[in-house]
Amino acid sequence: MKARVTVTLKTGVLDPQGKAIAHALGSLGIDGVDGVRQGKYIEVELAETDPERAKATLERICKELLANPVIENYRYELEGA
Amino acid sequence: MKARVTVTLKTGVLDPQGKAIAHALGSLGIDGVDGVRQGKYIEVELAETDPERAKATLERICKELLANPVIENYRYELEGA
Amino acid sequence: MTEPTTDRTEPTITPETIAAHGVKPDEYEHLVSLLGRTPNLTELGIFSVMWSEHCSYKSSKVWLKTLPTEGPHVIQGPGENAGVVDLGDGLAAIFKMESHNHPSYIEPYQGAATGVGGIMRDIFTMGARPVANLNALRFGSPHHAKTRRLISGVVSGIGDYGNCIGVPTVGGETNFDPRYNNNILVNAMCVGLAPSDRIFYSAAAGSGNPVVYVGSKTGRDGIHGATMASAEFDDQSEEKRPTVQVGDPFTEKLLLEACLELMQQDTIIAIQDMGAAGLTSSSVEMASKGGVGIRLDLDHVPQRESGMTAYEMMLSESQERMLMVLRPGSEPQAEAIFRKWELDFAVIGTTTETGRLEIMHQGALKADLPIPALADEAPSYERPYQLRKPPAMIAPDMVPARGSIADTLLELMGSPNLCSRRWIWEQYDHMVMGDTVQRPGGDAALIRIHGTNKGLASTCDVTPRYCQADPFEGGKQAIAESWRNLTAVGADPLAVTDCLNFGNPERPEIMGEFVGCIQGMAQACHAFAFPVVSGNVSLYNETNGVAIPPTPGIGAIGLIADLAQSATIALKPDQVILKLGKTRGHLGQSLYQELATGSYNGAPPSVDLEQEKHIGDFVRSLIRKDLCHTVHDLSDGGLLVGLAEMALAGGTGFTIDELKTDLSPHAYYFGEDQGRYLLAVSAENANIIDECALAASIELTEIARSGGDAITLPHESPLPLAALRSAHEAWFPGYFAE
Amino acid sequence: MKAGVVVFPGSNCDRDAAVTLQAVTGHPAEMIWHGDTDMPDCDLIVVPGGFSYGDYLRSGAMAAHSPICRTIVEKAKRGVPVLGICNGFQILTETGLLPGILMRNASLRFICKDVYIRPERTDTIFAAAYEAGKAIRIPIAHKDGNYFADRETLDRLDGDGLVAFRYCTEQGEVSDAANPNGSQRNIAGLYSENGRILGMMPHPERLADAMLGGVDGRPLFQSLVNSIH
Ligand SMILES: Nc1ncnc2c1ncn2[C@@H]1O[C@H](COP(=O)(O)OP(=O)(O)O)[C@@H](O)[C@H]1O
Ligand SMILES: [Mg+2]
Repeated sequence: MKARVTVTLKTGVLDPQGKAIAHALGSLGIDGVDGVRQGKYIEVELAETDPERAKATLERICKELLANPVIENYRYELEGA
Repeated sequence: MKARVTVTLKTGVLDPQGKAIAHALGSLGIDGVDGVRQGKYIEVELAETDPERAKATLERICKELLANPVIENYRYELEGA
Repeated sequence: MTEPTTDRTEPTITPETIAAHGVKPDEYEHLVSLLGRTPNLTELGIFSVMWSEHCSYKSSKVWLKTLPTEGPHVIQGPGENAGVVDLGDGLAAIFKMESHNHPSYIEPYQGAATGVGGIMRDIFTMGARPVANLNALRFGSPHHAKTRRLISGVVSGIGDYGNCIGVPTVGGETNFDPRYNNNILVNAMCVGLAPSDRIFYSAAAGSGNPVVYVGSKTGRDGIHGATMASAEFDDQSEEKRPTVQVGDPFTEKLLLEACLELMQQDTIIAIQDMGAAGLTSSSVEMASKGGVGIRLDLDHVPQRESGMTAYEMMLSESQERMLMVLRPGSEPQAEAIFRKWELDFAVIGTTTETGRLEIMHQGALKADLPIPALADEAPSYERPYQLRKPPAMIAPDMVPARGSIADTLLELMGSPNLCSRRWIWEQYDHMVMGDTVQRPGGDAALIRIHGTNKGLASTCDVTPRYCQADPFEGGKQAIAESWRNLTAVGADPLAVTDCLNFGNPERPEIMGEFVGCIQGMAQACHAFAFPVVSGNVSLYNETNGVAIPPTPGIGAIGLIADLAQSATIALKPDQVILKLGKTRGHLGQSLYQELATGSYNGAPPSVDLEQEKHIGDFVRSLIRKDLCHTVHDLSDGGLLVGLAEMALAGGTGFTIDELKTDLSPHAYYFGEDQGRYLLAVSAENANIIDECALAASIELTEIARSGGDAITLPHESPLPLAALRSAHEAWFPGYFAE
Repeated sequence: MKAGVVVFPGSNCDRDAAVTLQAVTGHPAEMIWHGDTDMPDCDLIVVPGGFSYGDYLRSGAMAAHSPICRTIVEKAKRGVPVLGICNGFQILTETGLLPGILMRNASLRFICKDVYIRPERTDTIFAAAYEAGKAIRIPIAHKDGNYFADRETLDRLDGDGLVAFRYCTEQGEVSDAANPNGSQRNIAGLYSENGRILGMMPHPERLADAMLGGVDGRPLFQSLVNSIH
């Protein structure tokens, strides 16, 4: 099963990357952008076919590695689940 | 309007980050991961309320700044569009 | 016509396929006659890369041969992965410079990063631990729409790769010129150190020896767009395959450590990194140099993607890979090392007695080619060339004076071509490895040879606008400036690597630029006994018929026997500033001329090689005798710019009481006459040096005294160093804040 | 004092650390391979700078999950002094031995230059040889040195005196202008609660040799030698 994980910064955590993108948009002459936040997107291909077990694995993966709970949240979706 | 942009490496392009994540999962004792690909996830808050015009702006943002079409693909969704 | 004996199931070759591979019709005919039959597509692909300009040097070979390449300390000249020179005490320096221009224009971050990765592999493939990286960068006009993104991408690509590996990036050069708008240049240089009795070469030997693949897996990276034109190869994929590779510095770091660990043992017969044209050029070069054949079974190649064809595997430019020929029986111990570093290791073939390259894939013979036809018998051209008539000299007074000298200095020091490069080199870890004695900002970078008190100096130089005006003088000047920069820190210049960037060699005027530069370089190298031991040629740097200025980038290294006897550019208080060498006020092609008139005109300054050597040797002898530890050579911007750079580096101002010259002030201050140095010394040493100079018939003038926190010139209000510093430091940060 | 330097795939200041340790302690440091779970007995564990596992995903994240880190955490909990420099600091936060996280520099760029930091305490095994309140000059070289923790944590760090170093001016003044990477409260280094673990972004091992332009990093190692023997 394929899982799509999105890791985003918690609200309140400063996002220098997002800020830089917003700034660069300004110098590209693109106006009307009120805010930009950057996160990570990770696709994980799991051998598991059972959605429940796949979810359990994903939780572990996200908690232990993909997201740092000090600053980040995560969410994921399982393809076809 | 809020837009969610995902930038991914084109198929076939080496993804050192994904490779390293997959490797780390192995040493975490998480088996059954067949592959990992990492991309970027960007939320853009647009002042624009017209979906068509918002789309046009997003296309520009993606093409000119967020993704390098030589190695990356992008896709986006507009909230409420 | 005989049919191929190899796999016939491959697509047929049409004139279009041939053209798409960049093989000219007469080259194809030649190929067929060498083979005695037509090639199949895989074979054509292999030929096309081996006979490409990049691998075969077909336009430049005849001229490169005219460069001096020998010297008593040269262990290995051109022809190997990198040049090797003896440093004494059982150590050798291995170094080379290479271009990654086109990829860096298309994808600045990855293009530049993989350029750094590639040049480092050239160095450690020979057994050296890389100890210093340098980079020479040419960008278009700062006003060009693309320039900002190109610079930031290139600089972070170079930084991230070198920083991650942990090799300090200690120097380089950066220029702007609108003629690079559509063809930026990214030239990367790497210097490594190896025990002089444990250098590894690429010549394979013997028959039946295992051919081993290590490093990253092979993917469809960088298989050239044009070569993918044949529809048969394009059907499964809707995306056009990217021609730019992604670098993986972490894997390169592992590869570096694993290779150096294996090199402690006696198991490697030959080793060659997979650079451009990956498996093809590495296997052909090893076989060709050793006069043996190679048989590869591609089924054993570690692959990142499924369904790769022989064609794709042979042409893939995936990074961070190496090919080795090992002593039979040593595979298990070698494999253990690569496994320890978590890298792929596979025996993919053997050496043979056939003298042929035989490629097996899925049970079929996909290619069967005579090695000499791919290498030694590749085309070589004596392209027609037209030498440029050098422009006339411009008398100093033909260039207008422009008001206040101090204001002009301020403007020059804050201009893109002379401002501080701190914004760049602070993005490079220039201290890792714990031996950086002189950080960026001086004349040459200086590192300590680990565990000793010896120093290794390195520099990158060329002044493209001089080469454009007069290729011969420009070529000479590039060598002279690198020699001068090494001298200025107190080093004995040892040897040169080059990276020759030019336009389309099929145009006689471009070929003329190439020939002119080479002739100038050769003459200067002879004069200094300064051999060229490695290098790289990058041609076709042009867009819509507009070529870059001729840019023969020179990288050079030198040795300091005792680091106590070295010099920096930093001015200290209460010193007497001496100028060595003749000032004629040469303003043709100068930065001042451009500022004053808006263009570069006339002849560039010429280098009197005999004088240059004489003065340089003299400066070095003073440093050796502890008479002088503050030295700066004069180049871009001339005398006053040189003085200002010393003042900023040392945080100490200076005063010029009167001009000891008949020249008009602007010519005196900003002329770019060659062969000059500034020395700052105690009053006592100034007297000694004065006598020595007299004895050596060297023109020496006491021009200024250091001290205070301003630059004080006759008839000018003092220019505070703080104002100068902010102008000098502001340009890059300001440009990127916009 | 016997020091061990941990070598991860991608560490690159391991040799620099070993050279300085040898120069100060007079004994060669033990190099500890990440794949080995049992570690020789050391009086000090140094987690050096570099790019463990390429710093892919997040700096230090992958290394923190390697087997050797379990051993480091165990030893640290038993009171063995641990010094994490640069990537080592990032790894220590990822293992949870130190709170917070090192985010991308505010400028988004890698920064290699000398900065000034102020030892906030000199009554520790790491800083005893420094002069209280006096700024030291020290190199930084990182892309992810922007210290972040939530306000509660920051207040606790301040309250418990766990901030080891803050970025400051040459005169020792802590200010925004002296903050090279956006770190909260100018934090450049942190102690664990028991004061036996120090994580810091600047590189003391890089400025411990006069030939390289300064020796302000040396007292840190001298302090350790003095207190550990
Ligand atoms: N791209 C770069 N990377 C690193 N250092 C650079 C780069 N460009 C310039 N520098 C450094 O800036 C200083 C000034 O460069 P340059 O003006 O070209 O020196 P010179 O005229 O003495 O050859 C040198 O120390 C050089 O190494
Ligand atoms: Mg110079």
